[in-house]
Amino acid sequence: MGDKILMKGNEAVAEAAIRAGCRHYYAYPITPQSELIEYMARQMPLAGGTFLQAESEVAAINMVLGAAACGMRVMTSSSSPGISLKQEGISYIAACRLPAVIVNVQRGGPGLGNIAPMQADYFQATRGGGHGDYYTPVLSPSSVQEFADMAPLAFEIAEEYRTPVVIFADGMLGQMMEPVVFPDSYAPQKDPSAWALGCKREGEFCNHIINSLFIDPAVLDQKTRELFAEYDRIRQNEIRYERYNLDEQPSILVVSTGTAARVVKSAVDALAEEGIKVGLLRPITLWPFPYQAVAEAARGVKKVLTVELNMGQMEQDVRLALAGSCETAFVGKAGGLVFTPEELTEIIRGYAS
Amino acid sequence: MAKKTRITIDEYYCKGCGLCIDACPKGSLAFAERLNEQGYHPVECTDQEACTGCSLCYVACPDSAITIEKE
Amino acid sequence: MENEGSLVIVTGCYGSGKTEYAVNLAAAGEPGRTMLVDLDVVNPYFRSRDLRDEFSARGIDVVAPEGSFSHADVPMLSRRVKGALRNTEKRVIIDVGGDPMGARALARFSGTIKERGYRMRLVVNTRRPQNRTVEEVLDMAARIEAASGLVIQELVANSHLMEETTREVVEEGAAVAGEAARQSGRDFFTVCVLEDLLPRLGEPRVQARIFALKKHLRKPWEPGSGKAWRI
Amino acid sequence: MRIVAKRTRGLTSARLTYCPGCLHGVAHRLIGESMEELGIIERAIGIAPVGCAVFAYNFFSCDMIQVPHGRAPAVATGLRRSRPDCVVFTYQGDGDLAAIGMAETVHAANRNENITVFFINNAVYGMTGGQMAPTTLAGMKATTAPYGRDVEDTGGPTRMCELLATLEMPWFITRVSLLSPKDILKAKKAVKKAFKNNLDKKGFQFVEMISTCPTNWGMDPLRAREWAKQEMLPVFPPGVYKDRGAEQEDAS
Repeated sequence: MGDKILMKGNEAVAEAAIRAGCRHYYAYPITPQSELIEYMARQMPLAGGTFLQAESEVAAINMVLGAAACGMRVMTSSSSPGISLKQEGISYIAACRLPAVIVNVQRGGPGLGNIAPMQADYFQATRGGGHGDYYTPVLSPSSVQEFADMAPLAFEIAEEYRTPVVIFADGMLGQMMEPVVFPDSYAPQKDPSAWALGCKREGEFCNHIINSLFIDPAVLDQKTRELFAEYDRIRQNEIRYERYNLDEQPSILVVSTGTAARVVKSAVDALAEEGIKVGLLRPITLWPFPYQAVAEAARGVKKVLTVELNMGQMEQDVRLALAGSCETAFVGKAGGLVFTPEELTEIIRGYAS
Repeated sequence: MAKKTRITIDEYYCKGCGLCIDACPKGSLAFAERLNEQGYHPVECTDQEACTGCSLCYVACPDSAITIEKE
Repeated sequence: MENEGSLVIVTGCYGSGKTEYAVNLAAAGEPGRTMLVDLDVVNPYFRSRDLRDEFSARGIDVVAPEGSFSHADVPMLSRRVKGALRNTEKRVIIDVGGDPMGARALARFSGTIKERGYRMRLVVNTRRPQNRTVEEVLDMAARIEAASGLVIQELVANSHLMEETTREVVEEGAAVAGEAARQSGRDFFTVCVLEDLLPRLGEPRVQARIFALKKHLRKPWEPGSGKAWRI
Repeated sequence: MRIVAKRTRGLTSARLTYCPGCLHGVAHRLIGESMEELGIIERAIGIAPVGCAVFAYNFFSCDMIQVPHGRAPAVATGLRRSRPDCVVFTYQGDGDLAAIGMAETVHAANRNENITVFFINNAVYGMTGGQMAPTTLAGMKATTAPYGRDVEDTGGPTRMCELLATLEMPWFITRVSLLSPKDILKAKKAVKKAFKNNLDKKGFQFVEMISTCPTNWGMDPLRAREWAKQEMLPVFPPGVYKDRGAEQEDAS
């Protein structure tokens, strides 16, 4: 382990990606993720990698498609409106079965919204995002350290299942500074030479083709089923979540992720001091969603609250998890407003009494 | 004596567009009466003797159906 | 001591803790006679303007883009900046954006600033990348001077890892800042430590006096963040 | 007997899917032959566009990728920066390159990205059934310009070579025609030169090829060629629009 240093989430995830062997990065500036592209602009050439500021998010994601097709560890980043523009390319990358990492440092929406932190892109991120029948694994950090650790993790998942992976952060996680430590070593990249373009191959020449066009409906059906078989494997192996204050039977279960979950933790701690037992289940993978873990954590509680920085999106997954077995309520804020711990403590206390 | 040349038109590829017929300065190519497996009247060489091997038919052919050999 | 100088410019590497230091200087200022000028055009979050309401209630004037524009991500300066710089009735503290990039915003006011006279301080946090060694600190100072057209006279050590700050971190930062000051003939002005941490850290061995910082800019989940955290 | 001309190894054995007389096939052959002659089939990566050439990944025998409409120059950027020793080319039609992909084209050219762009201009959207393209001629009918293109309303035919040649950085910009065997022989030289320049890492190569669309124009292949000679070549004159290699030679 190296020294503990102080970094913004945007910087830390960029540094972690480079340390994890990412040598290709294409992006377009947008607040509040610009420190990420600026960090890459400064550091990627020093690491001997490729940095390019693309002419648009659309171009950036297609440059990622090119690098991913060559089997490179490649990353891009943006914030909500830019991620919308990237969806075309993400759909192609998913369909072509290519590994790539996409960081979304979300801002307020819809439209141009504002630069404040929101979790309003949950539906987009967890339901594929672009056109077609596909998903992408979605990792949701809630600290700078976790944000940084997700860069190598995202590459490993991307390569294991040959899929684009989304890191679902927000402006707060991107902008705030926290101490961060980087591990000394990272998992090596999986050998892509069996499918990647431009690989020198021994023996008889056979060209590699990367394609997502399957005119015959039966073939497309088959290809989609192959994709979904891989999704089953991801569901089996990659579901991640954190249980907080759940060891003793709580009266209220809160499900919350990312920045919102940080405030929830403060409220849970404050309520614990008052003798009110509230547990938090924090999904770390938003797709695949920890349905079973939520259902288990909800056993015996009076109510399940979903706390989000939006008008109620993850709430739908929570209700799917509970399948009507428990009463639920939604607590959210839009506009980029963030709950204060005091405010949230009061709200949760209201449900507990 | 003129050099011997041989022109072969692969019916598998030929779509009978006629661009090679237009390209031939000797007029030695023509549509066949029969249909090929794709449903086109393929082009055939009607006069191998007249062919000089200039390859203009090959140049014009969009389907790379033509092979030209020379002695 | 911290209140020396009628115009204090606070610069430093991005994330060095400039804003927290500038805000603390302002908070320690005389009510009705202190102005805090927010010149940060690079950072979209955690800016001194976020404290405007709290400070104005205490008689400290925060000069920053007004109204809804204070949350904009366009490089916008308050039209009151020039007037504030000329107002010698008040002590003025300027919170500048990080890095040479942030210091560029100073250049357009450098004439007015030089006329009035100023003290420019470089805040050093050796736990930030690109600010870890004496060489890196001096390089940052030179580049900020070049971008702003002004001269840094004083160095402030502010090495920290927020709540995870240890005594070693504070001492390491003070040593680097002190050595950088010595090598460049600048004044090693002060060493900042978060007030809440002082009891735990004991008495760090440093070559300058210690300035206890109150934490004003909190993350939304930190108790007491409610009023301060606006964005 | 020795073979003097035969189907190039740069193309696969697959039958082309284009309509009879469509000059896509000629363009394909020129590219395949040039790859074979330069010995770069094993190190070329081609990009199939959206358009009639969407299946091009089945036709070229090098590595191939099929990409979103208009984005080929951006994907090519990612490819060539990942594989600097490969020769990366895009194959794009007028809708792909000059409409939806205008930004990607202009910026890749401006970066002098080391790629070769083959631009097949037949003044119409072929794949989707004859809609108006940026290169559709004034007055020319298309399914989305049923009364003929009104330039006052929908703009004039976009001249990509002329437009790109205003940029300082791109290396080689040329327009050739595929409308006669003689023109095709000239076009071959341009294709090969563009590939050679890429091998020498000179940067952005742009080869526009004036082509036909007999089916959507409603003409037989021969008449389509004659029509294109009369109507398209005056609007899109063949020639070299930029050649930094020649400029450097002149200067020295």
